[in-house]
Amino acid sequence: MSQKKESFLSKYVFSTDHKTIGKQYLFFGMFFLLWGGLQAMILRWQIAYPETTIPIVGHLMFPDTNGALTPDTYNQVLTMHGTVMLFWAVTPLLSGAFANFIIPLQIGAADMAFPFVNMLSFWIFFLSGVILLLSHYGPGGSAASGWTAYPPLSTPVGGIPGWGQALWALSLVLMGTAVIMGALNYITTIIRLRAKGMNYLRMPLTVWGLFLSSILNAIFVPIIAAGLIFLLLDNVLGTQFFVAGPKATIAGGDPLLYQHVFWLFGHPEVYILILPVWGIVSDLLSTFSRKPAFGYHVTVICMCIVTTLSGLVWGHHMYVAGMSPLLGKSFMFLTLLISLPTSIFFLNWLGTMWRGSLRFETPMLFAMSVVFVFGLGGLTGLYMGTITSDMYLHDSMFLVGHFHYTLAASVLMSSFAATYYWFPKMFGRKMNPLLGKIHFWVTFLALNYVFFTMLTVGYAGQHRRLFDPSAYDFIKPLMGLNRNISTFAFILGGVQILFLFNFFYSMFKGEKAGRNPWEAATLEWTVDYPVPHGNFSTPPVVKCGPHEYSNPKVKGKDWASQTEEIPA
Amino acid sequence: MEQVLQEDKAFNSIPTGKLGIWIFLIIDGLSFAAILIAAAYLRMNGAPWPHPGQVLNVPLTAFNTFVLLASSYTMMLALEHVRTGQQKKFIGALGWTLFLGALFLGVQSYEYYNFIAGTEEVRAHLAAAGLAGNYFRPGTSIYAGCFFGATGFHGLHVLSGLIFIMYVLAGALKGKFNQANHLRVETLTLFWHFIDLMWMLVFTVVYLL
Amino acid sequence: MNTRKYLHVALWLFVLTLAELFVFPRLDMGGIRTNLLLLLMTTKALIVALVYMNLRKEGWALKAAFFAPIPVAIYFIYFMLYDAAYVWKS
Amino acid sequence: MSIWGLPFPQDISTNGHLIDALIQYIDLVLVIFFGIVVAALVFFIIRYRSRPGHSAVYDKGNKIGNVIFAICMGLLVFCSIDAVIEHMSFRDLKDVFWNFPQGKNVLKIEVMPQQFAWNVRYAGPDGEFATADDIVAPLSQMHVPEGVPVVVQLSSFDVVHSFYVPQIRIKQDVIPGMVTTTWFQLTKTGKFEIACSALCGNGHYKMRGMLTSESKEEFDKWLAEQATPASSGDDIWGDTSSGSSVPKNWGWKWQAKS
Ligand code: HEA
Ligand code: HEA
Ligand code: CUA
Ligand SMILES: [Cu+2]
Repeated sequence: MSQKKESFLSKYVFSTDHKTIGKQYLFFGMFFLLWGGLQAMILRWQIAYPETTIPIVGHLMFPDTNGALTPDTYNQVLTMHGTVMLFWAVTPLLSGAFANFIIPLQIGAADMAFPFVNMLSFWIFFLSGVILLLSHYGPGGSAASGWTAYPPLSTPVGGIPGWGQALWALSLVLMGTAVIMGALNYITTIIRLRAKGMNYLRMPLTVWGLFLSSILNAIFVPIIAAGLIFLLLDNVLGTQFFVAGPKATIAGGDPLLYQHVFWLFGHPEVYILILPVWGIVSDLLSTFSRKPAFGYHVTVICMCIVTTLSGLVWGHHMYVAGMSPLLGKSFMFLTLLISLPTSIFFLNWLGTMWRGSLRFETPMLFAMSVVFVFGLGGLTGLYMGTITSDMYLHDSMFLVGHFHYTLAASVLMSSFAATYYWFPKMFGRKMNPLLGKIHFWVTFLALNYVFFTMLTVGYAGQHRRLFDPSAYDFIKPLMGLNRNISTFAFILGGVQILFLFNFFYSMFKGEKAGRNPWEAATLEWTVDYPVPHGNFSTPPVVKCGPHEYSNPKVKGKDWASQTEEIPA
Repeated sequence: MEQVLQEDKAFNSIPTGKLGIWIFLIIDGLSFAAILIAAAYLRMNGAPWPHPGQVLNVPLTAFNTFVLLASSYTMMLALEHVRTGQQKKFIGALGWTLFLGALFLGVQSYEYYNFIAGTEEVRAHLAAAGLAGNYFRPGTSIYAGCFFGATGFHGLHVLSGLIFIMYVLAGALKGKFNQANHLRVETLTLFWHFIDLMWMLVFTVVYLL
Repeated sequence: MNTRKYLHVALWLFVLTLAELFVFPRLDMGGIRTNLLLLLMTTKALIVALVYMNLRKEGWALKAAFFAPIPVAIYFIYFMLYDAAYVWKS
Repeated sequence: MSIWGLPFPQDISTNGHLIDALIQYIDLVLVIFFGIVVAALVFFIIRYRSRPGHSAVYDKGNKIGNVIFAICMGLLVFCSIDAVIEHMSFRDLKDVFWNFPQGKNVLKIEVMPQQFAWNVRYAGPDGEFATADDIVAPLSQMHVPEGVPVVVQLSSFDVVHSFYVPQIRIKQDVIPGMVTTTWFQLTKTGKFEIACSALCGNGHYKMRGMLTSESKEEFDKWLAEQATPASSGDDIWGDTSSGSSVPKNWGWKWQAKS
């Protein structure tokens, strides 16, 4: 590596070092997580205390209406919460921050295959985020047709004025471009830049998860990009690809086409988010149980099967959109088929902990909680996957509960786990364990109350995206529970401030961590902080699998790094 | 750090740059596929769809197709010449490719102009096809939307291809590429052929079918 | 000599395009016309991919990655059209 | 009560119990399997916590026995959950939900939601829709007789809506440009809410309709009191693009198909 003197700009802003880019993504994602979280709080406030002034932020954000929400601002906040959380919070965290930071380190590469593209990818992502934020201030406010943006509501025919929807589509297309560039980089890097000895079946499961999720990104993001370009044309050039019915002025458009295209992407998208989670959790469980990941090969195969199946089941979001019987049945079959590989590797998670020696460090607590919440979230997927029960539960709060258990619980908890786990490698210090544990317990309990009760009210019939649920008589008895959800949601939101405090406090004042604070076996723990541009001073040669814990042949310690030879 | 790499049989140890562009092309191809499939779907779904020859200028575009095919050939020559170290011929072939690509884009813009401005000829065609209106713009019909969507997306690719050629040409004039070192040229070749390939799909689906 | 080969390929592509243009006005051929055009299109595309882009010399995994999306696309369009045929358009 | 803490809403249809039964079956297997998961977690936390004198067993779990066990568990999940619910669902769809009743005593209704109300239309004496003697109910009012199968065809005027009556356990999306169909038969009389469950704009949250279930006599009496649209000739809602409200003349020829 050339030791050119680097200016501030090229070192911290337009850096091509994957670790710096990873950190940039981390802060970017955290900012949007906060933003999305704040929006969740606003939504919950409105649901609990309809049309009253929102404390603290109300007057700042909604000055025209005395700090209260109105139906149109509610829809805007709702749309932005979904969009921001999925595409600007969780995506940059998982396929941005952790993918960038971890992949080259764990496979023993000096950097990404295309460092420049990597840098470009971040800044395009950044630009898209800025456009999205600015859309709040454009005429008519931000988009307001849900994160799914079903036309014709999301076209000029839908009656929502302003630029919001067009900017929404534009920023998503840009975000898609950035994600594609990232995926391209990760795939090439993993295929071509693995260190000697690191064959595919010695890669840590995190890398597997990120690899598969990048493949899904590469296949399905271009498709939604095409769909969104059409939606954009509908909004700005007056085409009507997705408009039909009496309001259409051009014959031949079809709203269902959009739904097909959206879900063809939308379903893989949720697996794009969960696959890295599965990998991270598998690795963490193994590390902190001091035991090899149970059934590594089977887990890999199951993840591959899920990846394949995920592209074939999009129709389960459209069961009640007038689907033909044959199609409905095939989608139902394929959807339920996914639970087979999922439950097999779920069992492997339990197998990893079985007869282990469990160390309850903060990352482990979060990882174990993912086992809990993903079990519940995945099993509630079965209610949605069956057509007849979906007739009742479609677009209900039960569905909202399902996907918050899988997304907001599983994905978020594992992002926390990953942050606590890799923090020492990123900043050279450990995060405070006591604050971490308090953060964990409050988050875990509040989160379960919030999302479980969403399932409850959904079961009792409440449907989603309601500005004021008490407009319906059959929801009035549920308003008490809705208020409780909100209370716990505020606790949940509040305790994240503790996390933020811990994060920034530990960055400067935390306990200094050594090279390998968790006694983990994968390659990133063989280099000292700060990891230089170029990562490894001598090219690593991999001699064993990623989870050599408690191997009786290794004497003196209960782990062996991947660069160590296991004695015969 | 000089990396010691794990060998990879499945991909023939392809250079990263080439693998990268291939993956990019596959991704890009999926976007094209999505647009074309959407157009096919809308058409079979009953959107009014005149027989292409009635509105679009097929002879002109056929000429354009030949132009693009020829440019693919000159691009291939450029790669061959740089491989055998014939700098002059290499630069010449690259120049030809640039010219042909620009010609293609020019003709395409001419056609766009006619449609959007609604010249006499276009009006006559529209009337003959039984379509209302004096011009042919994206918002005129689903058919027009699909036409502009598909060809516009392709046109953007040609434009970026031209920029890429100019970039490589500038390097070539400085003598950056030689027998041993021409991965950039190879990537460019792949990208340009891909544009040609996609045009074959767009031409058939939009103009001929 | 490689340049020779590429010239041949270019000529073939010209010929195939001419064939397409020849079939194009033959509306009387109906479904055959459509299929013929699609066939010619696929042939041309394959020639470009395999010869010009030199896919035939690449590793099997790349070939697989290139061709795998095609059945998926067919699956997709089949399902969508099946559904479209089912619903009643007003 | 249910495992989720609240019961279903009251069931007023002949078919709702099928859906309830399916959901309750999933509830049951969820309790069992999730119970196993939680029990295992708790057991592991206590039994295998790291402590002096305890160490992990080196077990990669890739012995053939482990693999077979995992696959068996997967199959067990598949057979006890997926196969069963799939079977139940297929059966109910084939026998009931996709098996639209036909014949003389079936009541046919056409519904065209708009932002943010429900337009309801009955065929009138001639039994044909899109004719001059159609009967149009007051905005957002739907009356149906108890004990009579009702087939509803829906098509939207503007954006996607969704027809939802919690007490019947049915949701059916309503999409502009195409017609979707659903059916039910009520067992109780009373007034129930029709909800719109697909986001359709600012008024989505109060896009309420009223479903009145009454005896056949009362229903006939009510129907006779309703006005017919003053229409003549072609009644298909074709050329309404510029208008923002639904014209009096809407409706389509009944789709006999499904
Ligand atoms: C990361 C996110 C994520 C994940 C992983 C999943 C996983 C699954 N989802 Fe979910 N889903 C969403 C996010 C996710 N979903 C979102 C965001 C939506 C809504 C979008 C919107 O409309 O806004 C949605 C909507 C949604 C629908 C549409 C509902 C509707 O609109 O009406 C359906 C329908 O089939 C569905 C099904 C499933 C299924 C079957 C799984 C399966 O993959 C689950 C498989 C898992 C298991 C089966 C559990 C594991 C097994 C066990 C715990 C048992 C093992 C025990 C032992 C072996 C002892 N989901
Ligand atoms: C990864 C995705 C993700 C995540 C993490 C979340 C997190 C949360 N979501 Fe979200 N949600 C979605 C994805 C997500 N959601 C999607 C896709 C939709 C559908 C949108 C649509 O219908 O189109 C949705 C919809 C949705 C609704 C439905 C609204 C409706 O249908 O009417 C609700 C209602 O309660 C809700 C609540 C919450 C809460 C309380 C959290 C909590 O977990 C949030 C916890 C907070 C943080 C993690 C950040 C920390 C915040 C702070 C530090 C600020 C503190 C400020 C104060 C306390 C004032 N969400
Ligand atoms: Cu109509 Cu929601
Ligand atoms: Cu899904």
